[in-house]
Amino acid sequence: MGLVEFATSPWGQTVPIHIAFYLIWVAAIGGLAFLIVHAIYVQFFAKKEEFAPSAYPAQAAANVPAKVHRHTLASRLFHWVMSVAMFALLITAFLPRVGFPFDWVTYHWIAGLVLTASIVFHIIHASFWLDFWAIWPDSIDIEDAKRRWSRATGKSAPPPRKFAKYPMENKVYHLAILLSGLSVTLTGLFMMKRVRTPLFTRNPYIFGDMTWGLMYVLHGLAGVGLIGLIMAHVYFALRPEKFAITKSMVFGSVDREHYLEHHDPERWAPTSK
Amino acid sequence: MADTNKIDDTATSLSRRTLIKGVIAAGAVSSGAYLFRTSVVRAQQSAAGSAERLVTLTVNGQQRRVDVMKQETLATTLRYKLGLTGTKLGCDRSECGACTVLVDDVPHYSCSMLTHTARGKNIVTIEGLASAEGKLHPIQQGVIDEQGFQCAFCMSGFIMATAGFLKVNPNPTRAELAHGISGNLCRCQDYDKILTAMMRGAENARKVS
Amino acid sequence: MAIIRDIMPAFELFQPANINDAVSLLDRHGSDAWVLAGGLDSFDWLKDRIKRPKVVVDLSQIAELRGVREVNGGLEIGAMTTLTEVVRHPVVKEKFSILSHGAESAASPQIRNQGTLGGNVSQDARCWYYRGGWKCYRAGGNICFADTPTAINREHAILNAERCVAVNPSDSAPALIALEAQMVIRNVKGERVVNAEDYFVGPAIDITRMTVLQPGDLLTAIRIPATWAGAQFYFEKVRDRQVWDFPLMNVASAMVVNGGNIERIRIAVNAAAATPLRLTAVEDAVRGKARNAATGEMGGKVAVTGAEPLRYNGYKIPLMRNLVKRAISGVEEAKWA
Amino acid sequence: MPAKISPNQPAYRLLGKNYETPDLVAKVTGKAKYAEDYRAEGMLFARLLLSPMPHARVRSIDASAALAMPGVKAILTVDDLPAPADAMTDLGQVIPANKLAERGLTNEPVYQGDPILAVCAVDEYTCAEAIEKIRIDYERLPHVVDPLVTLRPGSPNARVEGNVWLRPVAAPPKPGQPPPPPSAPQVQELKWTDADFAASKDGQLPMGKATDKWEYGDWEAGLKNADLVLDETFVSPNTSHQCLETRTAMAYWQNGKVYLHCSTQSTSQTVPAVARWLHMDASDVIVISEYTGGGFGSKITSSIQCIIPAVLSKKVGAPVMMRISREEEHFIGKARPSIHGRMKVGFTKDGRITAVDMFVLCESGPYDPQGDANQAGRQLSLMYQPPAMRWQGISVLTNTPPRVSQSQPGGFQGIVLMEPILSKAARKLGIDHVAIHRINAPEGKASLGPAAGGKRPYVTSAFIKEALDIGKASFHWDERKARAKRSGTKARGIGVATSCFVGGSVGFDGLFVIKPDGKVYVQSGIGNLGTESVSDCHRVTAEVLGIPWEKVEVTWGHTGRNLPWTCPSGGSQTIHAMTRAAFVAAHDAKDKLQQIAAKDLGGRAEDYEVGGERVYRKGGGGSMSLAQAAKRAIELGGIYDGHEIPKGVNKFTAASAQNLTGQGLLAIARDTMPRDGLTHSYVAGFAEVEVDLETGRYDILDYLAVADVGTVIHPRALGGQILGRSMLGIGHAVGQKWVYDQHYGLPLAKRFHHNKPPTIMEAPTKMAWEAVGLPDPETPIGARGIGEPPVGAGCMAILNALSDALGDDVFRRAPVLADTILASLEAGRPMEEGLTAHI
Repeated sequence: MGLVEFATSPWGQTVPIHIAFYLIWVAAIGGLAFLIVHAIYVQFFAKKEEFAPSAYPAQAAANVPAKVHRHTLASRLFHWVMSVAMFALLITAFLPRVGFPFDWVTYHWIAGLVLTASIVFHIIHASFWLDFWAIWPDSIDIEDAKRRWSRATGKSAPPPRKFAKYPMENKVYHLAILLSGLSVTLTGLFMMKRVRTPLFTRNPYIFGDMTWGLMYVLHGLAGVGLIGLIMAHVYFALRPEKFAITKSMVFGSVDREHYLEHHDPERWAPTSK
Repeated sequence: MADTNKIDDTATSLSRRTLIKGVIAAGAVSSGAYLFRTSVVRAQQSAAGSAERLVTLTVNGQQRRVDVMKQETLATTLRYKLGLTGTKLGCDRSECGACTVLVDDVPHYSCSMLTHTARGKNIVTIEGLASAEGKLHPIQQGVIDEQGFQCAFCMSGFIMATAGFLKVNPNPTRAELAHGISGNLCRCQDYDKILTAMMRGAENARKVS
Repeated sequence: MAIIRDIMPAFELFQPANINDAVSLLDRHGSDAWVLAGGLDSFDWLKDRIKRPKVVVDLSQIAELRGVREVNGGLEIGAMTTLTEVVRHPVVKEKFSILSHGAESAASPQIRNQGTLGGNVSQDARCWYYRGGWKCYRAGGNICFADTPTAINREHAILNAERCVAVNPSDSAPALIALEAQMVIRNVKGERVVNAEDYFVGPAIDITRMTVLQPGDLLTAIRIPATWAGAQFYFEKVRDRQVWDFPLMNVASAMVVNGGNIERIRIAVNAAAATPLRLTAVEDAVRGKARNAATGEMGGKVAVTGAEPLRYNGYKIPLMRNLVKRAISGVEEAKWA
Repeated sequence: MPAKISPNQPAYRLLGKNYETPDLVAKVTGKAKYAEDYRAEGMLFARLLLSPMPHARVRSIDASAALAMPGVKAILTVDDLPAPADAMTDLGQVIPANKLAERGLTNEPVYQGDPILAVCAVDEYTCAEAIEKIRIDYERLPHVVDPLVTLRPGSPNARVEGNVWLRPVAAPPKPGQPPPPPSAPQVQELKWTDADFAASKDGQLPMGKATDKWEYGDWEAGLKNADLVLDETFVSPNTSHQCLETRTAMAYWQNGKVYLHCSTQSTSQTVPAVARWLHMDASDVIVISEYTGGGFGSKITSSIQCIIPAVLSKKVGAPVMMRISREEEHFIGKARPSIHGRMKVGFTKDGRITAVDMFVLCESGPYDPQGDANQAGRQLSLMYQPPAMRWQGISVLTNTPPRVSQSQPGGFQGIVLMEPILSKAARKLGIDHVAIHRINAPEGKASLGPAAGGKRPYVTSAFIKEALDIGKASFHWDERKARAKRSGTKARGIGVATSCFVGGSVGFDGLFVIKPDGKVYVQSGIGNLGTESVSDCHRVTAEVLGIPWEKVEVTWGHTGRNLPWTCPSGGSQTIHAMTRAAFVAAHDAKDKLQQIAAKDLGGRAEDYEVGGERVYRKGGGGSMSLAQAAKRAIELGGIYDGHEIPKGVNKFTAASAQNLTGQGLLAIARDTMPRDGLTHSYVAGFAEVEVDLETGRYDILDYLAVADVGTVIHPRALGGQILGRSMLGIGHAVGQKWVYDQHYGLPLAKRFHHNKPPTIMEAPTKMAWEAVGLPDPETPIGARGIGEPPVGAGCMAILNALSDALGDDVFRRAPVLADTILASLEAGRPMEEGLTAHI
């Protein structure tokens, strides 16, 4: 059983056409397994998180506002628009494949366009209005990740430092979603040339059979990848210890306590707005 | 002559009578046994409850026992196993009618019927129309009377289709008969003369009965 | 793998003698099984070696699938009843003549002698890309070759196309829809009945199937209620060759006219979309109106609302408009001196 | 209207009368054997592996898995086939082989379906399984399936060598020498300019550089001085021959000879063709083809793939049957080339053509240049007698199946291009359609084509004006014309078209033996493809000898059975060429009978007459029966029983005659009778159609063909030819076509219901034929061939009737189907794509 399904092109050549659809189940089951394993680990095996003391003066902590601003309204709107689009895309993409047929194509490409638009907005917004680099792992993150790993596996290592604005997991997740999201939207945009939309003339011949095949495979792999990623994301969003962050995605800020416990004001200056 | 022992050949096409004699002899010795020898596909295993390999067919009034593959069409069996090459394969896709035979008096494209499906049914081919003494069927006589057909590759199909149609409508108009035999293609496009010959055949048949 | 055609690949053949055996065979073999009715659609797929079922279930020996029975003023037609038997059946001719006309317009005499009503309504699309073995959406691929800038698509859909632009080619289907027929489907779990217009599945819902039949399902009979018995009927098929050709379009209508007004009407066309279309908008628009040319014209215009032509099938719009018009108000016959 | 022969025809005892042909009973009883009906002990089967790509190069073939299968005997590729061979003319001149020609199999497939290899196995099921195990590595090459696309700047070429055919002009003949043979055709690249394409608007064919041209008269002045000039583009379709019998062949070897059972139009002529393909001596090739299921020009000498089972049979040492499926037939079964034509035609106001400027683009497929473009011009110049004309042509290669002549090759397309213009001119000038055809019709020794050697060639005769007059009366043209054209949703129209083509060749041999049983044993090298000329021509033998037909036995269909050198059964040569051969052989017999009678009964040979199965002294006296004369011939030997073979006959005939020596009186002669002019035949077609304006569907209500074919030999067979070939033409009008996907260069229409050959339901409700019956003055029996001209007449009578019903500008290509009519009526202008190929 391969990862990719092949077909014979009109010229008799073997070309990939899409991923093997059992990968949908692989992703879903894999995602689920991860959640279960992670939940058990956290519940029974994980040690209490310990951070290296911050250089941030203690008295300054008093100046930290009760609500530390984390996400602008624009960012939050973007996030929720994107998430709605993403769910719509996953549902329209995969439900018909697993036994719930319905008229999905139009919803799928419209959702795809919404997602694309939101991503374009996000890139521009993040580049010019936000701290663009805040979401990218830096050297400290990598160093701390090594420390955490060592400590978790019982080796001795100094405790990791508190986070900047985004915890390491958050940054890695963003990176993963960025890669899969860009893959799926870029390929998806080209694929819109293959279906009937009011936007442009249908023309599947802008690429050759092989290029298209690879594009479909990439779209599919990124798509099933997103199943797992979204499952993990929802899971973490609902975990009690991360709930503060989830709330911040709704209300825009985190509580002072949460902020002080997890974040290093040296790395993320607190503001109320 | 150089090739006498190699092929069960037709007669030298001298006179009509010697021709018939020669060709009948040729048809009689045709055996398909050697045409389907052991091969990978032949060795297919049969699942329990599936169709038997050996079937009995009633062809032109005779019981014929044949070893048949699952995917074998009636046309193949007739032509290659029973030596009845008067049934022609023009397209093998139920489009041209050259393979038309009567199955329980109804015209069918024998290229598009599994031999297994025809078990127990009464099959008549062009070879079965004339009487045992060689007296032509009225439709065959109609063709002789009108010099119907050009290359005649489609002829046996047309005659069988007409024979079947006349059993339902023995006294058709020209338009009705055309409609009745419209499942047969003639690439010489000799339709006008064919229809005339078939109408003549219908008339001959009415005189006989 | 090099391609070779015109030799059927090997398969296992079952010839069940009754419906129960057939249904349990289909259940046992699931999607490996191929249902063989008259075979005239099937053999193309098999001879082209495009479809390679492991198991073929030949229904030809099942007597209970065959024949026309009168039931409560209507008919129950076994799915394996041949088109010729349908065409010639006196009650069909007398009370439901559009079905007779529709069935008679299909294919050729020999095909009608073998092809079945069940097979005719369940047949696969005839898009030449799809049937040519091109791996399109309908074949499980991810492209419609018939809707590209260079595609030749004069026979394709003008309505309800969704990625795939193939049409349903059945000639009996619109007649059955107009007659409010119901399809009886059996599987090992039991029997279910669906309305004729719901029997067909468009590409938006399932791009690889033409009907609601799933692996394991068997269409056993087609029921025609007494509702439209003896109504005014119209059937017309337009095709390139007057025999052995699929419809460029066909239309069927059943109508009850009272005092010159259309009291009840059902109208359906085929070869306009991937499924036979019941034209409810037209029915609604003309119901209660006088049956005349103006109503016919109006109905025709309603019918083609939303039609989207491809490069080569623009003619289907006037064709559909005119056929629907005729199905409502009839043809103005020529009177040559 | 019953078929009839005009009383013009002189009365004969046998000619012009119906009779039962000797092949008929075998046909009706199913005993007639076509190539696929033969079985040989130990026979193996072969199937072809076809190219999936429109143009590619085979890098490698891995057949190991296939060859390892039990039951697989051999695989044949082009490397196992002989190279293309030069041909030799009767004069001994070498015609160099077209090195790009079809070889049967190939490593550079040039169209989808081009056979790459053949697999031989114990049965076809095994062949199929084996083929699926073969892996071929292809290098895809650029392809093009539209002849106009390949002429655009920067577009792909169908062959690596280029996209158009050129035939280098041969050096002029030296004084006293015969003209040199044609040089081998060559492929070159030719692209038109963007300006050429831009210059043509509104569906008109661009006129870029042509590769070939001829002219006569001052055509420019003719156009300038015309009262009406029409400039029209029309496209004729590519149409597969689609013989009902595919070109299946079976072969085996014995004593160094190959026995080939194949489907061929010609019997004797197939021998040298096969010998050339196999690089063998013709005496080692035996062709068996007693019955052929249609040819229409695609099987004139069978086709080259018939050598595949022959070569395979040699390789495996067993008989090999290669069955050709319908889909394979679509690929290798040949087709008529389409022609895109643009014509400027000038008319005087009374309808006489002043000049024609003709530009034709012929889509020749991937292998051979086709003569259709040139023949279209020549036949047009004959049929409509323009006093001045320029013809320009170009033969373009595309990656579509190979083309070959089809009934009325080129002539058909010429008629198709010209008739709509004539029809339009008649409407514009207010002239009756029959009248405008008559005004421009040829008469007597009418000229055709450009001058050769300072003088334009001319025909033997033409009675098309008489045909038009007969048809006009029989069809009740004027009455129909006066009728209403519209009623309800229907429109009716009437149309007439004239058509012509080559109708005979000369120079072949007759051979028969009068045996001591008093019967005449005729050896016929004519193919039996359904025209019945295989026996019809020999009616002349019986006629001349004055014997009843029942005393004639015809041997045909097997070149091992001593057949004479015979014309190819193609191009409607046969009835002309072989009645002449029969005539000279009968006269040879007559001479010999007279000489024998004189020897035995005294007096001079010329005192004797032959008739009533006897040779008798004129004015009474001694006589002897043919049986007695035959016995005497054997006793006399020498020239009488074939011990001496005359020098003039073809060596093929001589070899056959030697095997017949001593069996009776041997009649043998070559046709060396004079002929002044080129033999052509003519047909006038009349049609009435009824169109449903709401669906675009139309019916042909009535069709009449009036043929000028000289003397009628066998009325029913002639009727079959006239109406059968008319229907072939009607097929071009009402449905036949190819469909190609241009992106992939692959055919979509490979099935009958796609290509739409007409069914019996497309046939006109009423059909009839008549013959003018005036003998051709340049041949003793007066008979000309008829297989070709009905095609153009049938097609264009229908389309002209359609224009009459619907007006101009509804269609501009053939075929015309409901979609074209409906879309154009809806839009009020021609809506189909005029120039795109294969839609």
